[in-house]
Amino acid sequence: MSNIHQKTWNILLIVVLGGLILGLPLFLGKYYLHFFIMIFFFAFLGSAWNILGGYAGQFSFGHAAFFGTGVFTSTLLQIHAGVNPWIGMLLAGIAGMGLGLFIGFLSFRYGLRGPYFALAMLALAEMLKLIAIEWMTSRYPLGITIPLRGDSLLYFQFRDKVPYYYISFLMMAGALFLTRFIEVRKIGSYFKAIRENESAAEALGINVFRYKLIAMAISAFLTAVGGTFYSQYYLNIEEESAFGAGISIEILMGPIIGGAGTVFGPLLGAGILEFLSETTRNFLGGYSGVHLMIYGAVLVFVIIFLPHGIMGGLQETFRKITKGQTKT
Amino acid sequence: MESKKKSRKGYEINRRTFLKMAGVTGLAASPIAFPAVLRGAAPKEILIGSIHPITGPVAYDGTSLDQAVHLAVDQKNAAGGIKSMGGAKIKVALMDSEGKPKVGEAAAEKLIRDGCVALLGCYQSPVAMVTTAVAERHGVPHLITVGVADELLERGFKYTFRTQPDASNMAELTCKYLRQLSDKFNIALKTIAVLHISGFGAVVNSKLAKFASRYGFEIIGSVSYGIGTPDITTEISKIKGMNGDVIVDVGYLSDGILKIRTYNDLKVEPKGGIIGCANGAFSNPSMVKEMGRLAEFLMDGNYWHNPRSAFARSVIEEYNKKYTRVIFQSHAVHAYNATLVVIDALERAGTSDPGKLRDAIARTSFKDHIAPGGPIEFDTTGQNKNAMATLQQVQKREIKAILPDEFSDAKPVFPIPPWSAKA
Amino acid sequence: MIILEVKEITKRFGGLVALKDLSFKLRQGEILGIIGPNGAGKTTLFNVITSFHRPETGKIFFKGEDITELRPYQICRKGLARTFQITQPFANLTVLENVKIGAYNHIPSSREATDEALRILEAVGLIEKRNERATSLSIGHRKKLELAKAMATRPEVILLDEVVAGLNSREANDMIAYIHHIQKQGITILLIEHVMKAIMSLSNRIVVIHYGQKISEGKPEEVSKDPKVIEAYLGEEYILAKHQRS
Amino acid sequence: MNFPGLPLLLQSIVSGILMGGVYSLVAIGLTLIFGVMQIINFAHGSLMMLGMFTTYWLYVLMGVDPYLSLLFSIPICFVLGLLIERFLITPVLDAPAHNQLLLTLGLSLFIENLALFLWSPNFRTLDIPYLQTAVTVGTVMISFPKLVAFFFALLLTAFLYYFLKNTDLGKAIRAASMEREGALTVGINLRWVYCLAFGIGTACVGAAGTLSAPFFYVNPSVGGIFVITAYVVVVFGGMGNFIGALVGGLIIGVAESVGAAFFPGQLKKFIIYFIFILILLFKPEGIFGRRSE
Amino acid sequence: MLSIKDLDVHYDDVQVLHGVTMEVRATEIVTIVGANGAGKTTLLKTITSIHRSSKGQIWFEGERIDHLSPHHIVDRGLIRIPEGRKIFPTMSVLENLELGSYLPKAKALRSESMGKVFDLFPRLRERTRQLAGTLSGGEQQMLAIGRGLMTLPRLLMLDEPSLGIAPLLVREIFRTIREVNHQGTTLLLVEQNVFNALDMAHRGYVLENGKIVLQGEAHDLLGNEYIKESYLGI
Repeated sequence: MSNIHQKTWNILLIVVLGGLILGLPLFLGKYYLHFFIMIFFFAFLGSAWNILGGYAGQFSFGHAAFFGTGVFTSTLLQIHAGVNPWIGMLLAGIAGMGLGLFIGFLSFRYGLRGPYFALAMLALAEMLKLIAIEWMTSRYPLGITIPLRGDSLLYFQFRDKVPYYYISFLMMAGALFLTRFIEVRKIGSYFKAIRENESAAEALGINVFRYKLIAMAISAFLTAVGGTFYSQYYLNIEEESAFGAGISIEILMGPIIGGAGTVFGPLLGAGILEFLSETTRNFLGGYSGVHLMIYGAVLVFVIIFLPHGIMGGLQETFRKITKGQTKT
Repeated sequence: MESKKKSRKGYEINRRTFLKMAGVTGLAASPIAFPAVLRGAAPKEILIGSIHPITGPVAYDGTSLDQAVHLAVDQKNAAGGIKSMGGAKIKVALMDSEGKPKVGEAAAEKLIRDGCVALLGCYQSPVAMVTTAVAERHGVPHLITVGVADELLERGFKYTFRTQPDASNMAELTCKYLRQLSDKFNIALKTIAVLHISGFGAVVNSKLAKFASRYGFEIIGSVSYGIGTPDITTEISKIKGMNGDVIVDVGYLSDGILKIRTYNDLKVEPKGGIIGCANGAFSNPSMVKEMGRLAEFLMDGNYWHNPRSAFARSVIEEYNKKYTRVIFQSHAVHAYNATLVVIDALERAGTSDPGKLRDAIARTSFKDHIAPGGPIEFDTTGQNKNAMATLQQVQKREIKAILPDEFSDAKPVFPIPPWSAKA
Repeated sequence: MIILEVKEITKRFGGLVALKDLSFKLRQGEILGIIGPNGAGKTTLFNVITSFHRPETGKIFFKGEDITELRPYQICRKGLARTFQITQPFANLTVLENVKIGAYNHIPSSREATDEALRILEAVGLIEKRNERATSLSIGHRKKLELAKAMATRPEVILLDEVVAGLNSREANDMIAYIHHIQKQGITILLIEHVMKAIMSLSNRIVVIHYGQKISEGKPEEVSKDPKVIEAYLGEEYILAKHQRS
Repeated sequence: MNFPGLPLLLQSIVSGILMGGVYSLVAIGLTLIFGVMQIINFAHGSLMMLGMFTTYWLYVLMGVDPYLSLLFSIPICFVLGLLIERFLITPVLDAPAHNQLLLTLGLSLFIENLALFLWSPNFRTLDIPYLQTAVTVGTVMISFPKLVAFFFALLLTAFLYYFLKNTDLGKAIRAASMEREGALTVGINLRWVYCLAFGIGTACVGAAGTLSAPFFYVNPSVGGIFVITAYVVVVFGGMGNFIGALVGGLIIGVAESVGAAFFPGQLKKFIIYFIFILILLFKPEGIFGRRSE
Repeated sequence: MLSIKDLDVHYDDVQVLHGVTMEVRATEIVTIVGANGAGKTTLLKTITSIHRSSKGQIWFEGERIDHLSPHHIVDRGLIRIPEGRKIFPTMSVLENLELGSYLPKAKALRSESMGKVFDLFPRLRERTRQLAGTLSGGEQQMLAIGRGLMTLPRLLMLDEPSLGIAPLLVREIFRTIREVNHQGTTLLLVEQNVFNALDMAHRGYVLENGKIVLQGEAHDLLGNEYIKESYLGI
């Protein structure tokens, strides 16, 4: 099989898929647009989590801390200092990264691992939520509203969903690309080495502490950037959907279900979860609680039967098939 | 129906013209037209959406609101549907918001896509912030069933309306009624201590601070607590220690249950009593049912139905006959009223075109509702000008309105008897 | 020239003294074998040299520089690599990726690291397995992988912890040949080994430790005749039995 | 921040201790499960809710006194725990920790919403006059149902302590939590021990539910209120440490309650999380734990 | 008494034992020697059902046992004293021993067995209240053996009992092991200390890379050139 041939196919595939995705808004109603925006958005956040949790193996149960930091940073800068939300987005990322480096420094310096690290992150997000609640009680008891400016690319506000669709798609594509970029390079190999075996990594000359911090910084930066997108999409923020444990869970669920430590796992997971939650809600939402029962049950079964996520399951099957072939 | 279908299609196309792409029209219309055709095949039916949290910690309130929407619609359908539209029946499509803005947005989009001509929701203001924005974008009227945030109506939205009295109204009238009680029973009341939950409680607290002095009160302190706090003894000890003449209490049903028990345990008995303001527990029949003796004589300045209205009483009776899952509570009054407003507007507009429906709602002057006060009329922001809070008191295991006189069905018992005297 | 010096190292675990005042020197280019009965402190010694454990007293010098306080990765960067007795592969990564991680120590580019890793895999005889996951390797292959990873970091000194034990005789012979090959490249080797044949034939010198203390040092043939060593190694009973029999 | 007077301080300490008893009871079940199986059980709160509902329905439908219903809620939750362990946890025992965590999360979502579907979202209470009494000592009020809960918590902890310390089965559980292989070599059936530990852990939280029902409300989503605090307690006392959970519960209860005397609103919880993170960072084995090499 | 036929064991994709066939007769001391990683511990774990075999059979006293659960194996009297002792560190010496007689049959004879154990290891009697984790390595090994004896073993399998123990204590432990054997318990001993083990045993097997490469009477093996060369370098 010639390489050139393969390349042509790849390019063709990308063109077709890209064209399909870029053209999709022409065919979709707003509901489906929202549905896809949520998939892209959570795939983006999932990818951000994936770099730290899936590749570097540091299971964060409190990514809402970074997300909420992003949500609040750009919004408050916009409202109180008139900072443009696009610049705010960058600053939000930096703020998230700063927080990530801070908590990462403490956690990794004192060797928090596994469930302990997960719980520390959970507590961090909860602490930030409480601070937000207390701070907002006297100023914005029911949330902060970003002033409307109509359709404006400059102000990152659109009356229609189509621009959000493209922005979220670009963000996701960027995150997936970044993940792939990292995966095949030294830094990605180092992350995986740390995930698999810290002392062996250290013995091979990897500054484990430093690389964990790098993973944390990238992950926190992206997650906080996602926070700004969230603010600008809803134009209204409050503490629960910024710092709540629900957001932390939603962020990590995609990569876990889809396959942590794989490039497309977060996208696959986000797609499946959004689809599942929308369909169960649409068909069973009228019966109080039934849709979440089913959602919970599906989650339980996926974890029992696909412990490495869907991508992991696919890879395993693929491996078995190819192995079977080489044997015969 | 026919006209509606066309206009919906036309609307979608207009929204997309900015794409400046020829030939898009047919493509864009087809997936949207498909369900519309299906709807067309069904008998005349007007769809309205109900977005409420029917799962999670506030599922109780969400369910009571949704039931009220259903009740109003069922009654109208039983009475022959929308007469001006040839007896068209209305159908309520319920979507769970799970209390999340993200889910609320999806719900609103889906309901509008499915052809809902009006939305009703959402209880939690952050969710309503999002759903009203969706409705505004699509040009579909959105009635707020319950949602206290001022911001909901401060964004210049044309399609958002609220029948419920706002936080200012409830806070001001609570102060006013307190002053009236003080004068009538000749008990000097000067100082107020406020115990409030964060979030909406903080809003009410700030409004109380604004209006207290107008009625001769001084706020000597406030204590706040968080949602889902497992124990509230220290907070209540704190407020007790402030020795105010009156304790004004703001919160939800769940924390209210804990507070009432703790007030009793600590024998908190200020001379002007413990008075709720916009309190989700104090004028809630469910609380009365659950707390029994301890509920007796509790007061609350809150929205409530008009006890003098036979219609209101019959609605409640029917509600409780029909729904045993969650019984009638004050929230349901405004969910019911909001639905009536939509029905009335449909009747007057004679069309389900959302734009025309919106104009009809804006021109509402609706007398046959179940709340106290004058006819429902909206100001330019969409707020019901004539909404008003009343003062309720639990008397003999029933919630009675006691002030103002013209909307009351009992005399106030004041000063509030001590906890030990409750039977 | 002395490339590595272990000077008066003492290491305790709770009440247990794992290493006591241990000193020895490693000369450039040699293979120094460390032997001693199970639990003598050999692996602890490696952990102390590579800073996985901090000694209570004593110092480690590498090329004259005090490296006692450095972190393990810094020691590796200085050119001191190690293998683990219980092999520590990156389980879910392929063999090639495992070795590449070592190669990244001095090669930043992925492509060049791949080339380097493939070269080393070829040399240790794992090239066929390059795309298999490390968990699917047999114990013999795991030992080779362990060595390949360490070699990929381009060390000046390499610490080998029982790389021959557990191999079958053909594999063991290959491994011994490869260790000689490493020495020929100018790399100094510190070797812990259980398989006596291997250590006797490989080592230029041998240090014997017992209960954390050095009890003998010298050429293999000298050491194997040292009564203290025989006693420690074979146990008193054996000596006694031998006496009785003879 | 404002400084409270002495009566307020005393009151907050006492009510903190009482509440702490309940936290301990919730945490003991959690710490047992974690200690033996190294599983973070996020379904713990919803199991507590089931305990509360057991008590509630027994009272409403059959007039069983809430404290008497311990005789039912404990075995019901115990059996439920056994079943959950056997059919849901066993398959993921060797899976990565985060999978176990998400599994219990899915389970809790299922249980909570099943309860919502079956029993509606009403906030229910046990309206029994003797539960509405309080004892006053000086200026300090002691709520009767909380006092009972506190003593039951002590009693159950003592009972469990005795069970684990002095019975063969209890020792087997401890042995399995310390040294799995050692336990296997003396003939301890690990699968059964895991089942049992999960069952006992669930029974504990069921008892906590029953004991909380008299002073709390009963609602499908009520479990979440206690369970995060219970996590703090578990980490505080050292994961797997019984006495740590008891004392940790009391300390956290007091910290929260006294915190409320000093700080407004939600900041009392902030203090708890702050302590939590400090413990995780500097003493992850818990305040009573020994650092192991 | 114990016979193993053509046993294969895999860890994930890796085969650890290849067609191991061996037997232990009543009242014997049999030893398995071999280097680290040769598969000795895996063999013992497979016998006690902690690992499952992928092929082959294990028979104990006329019963096929390779499908039983670990606690059933213990109940049959087939006891393993694991490498690294695996005592319960935060329990007292007494509690450790009590747990040895956890199963009903052993429990019935608890105090009797306890007396025997204390006679064998007087040091343990002095330390009944002490936490096991605070004992010295040798004492811990004694405790592990004592705990194993509490289970009323018919066949006792010891995995590296001399590992990391002071020589004086090693001697004591080996003396005790002999005594246990004299009292009628069959022993299967896994050791790296080849000469000690062969010196004590009746028969021996040499395990290399998961295969039995050599077997025979212990004294014959002791004189075997291959063993001398591979394991001693003399």
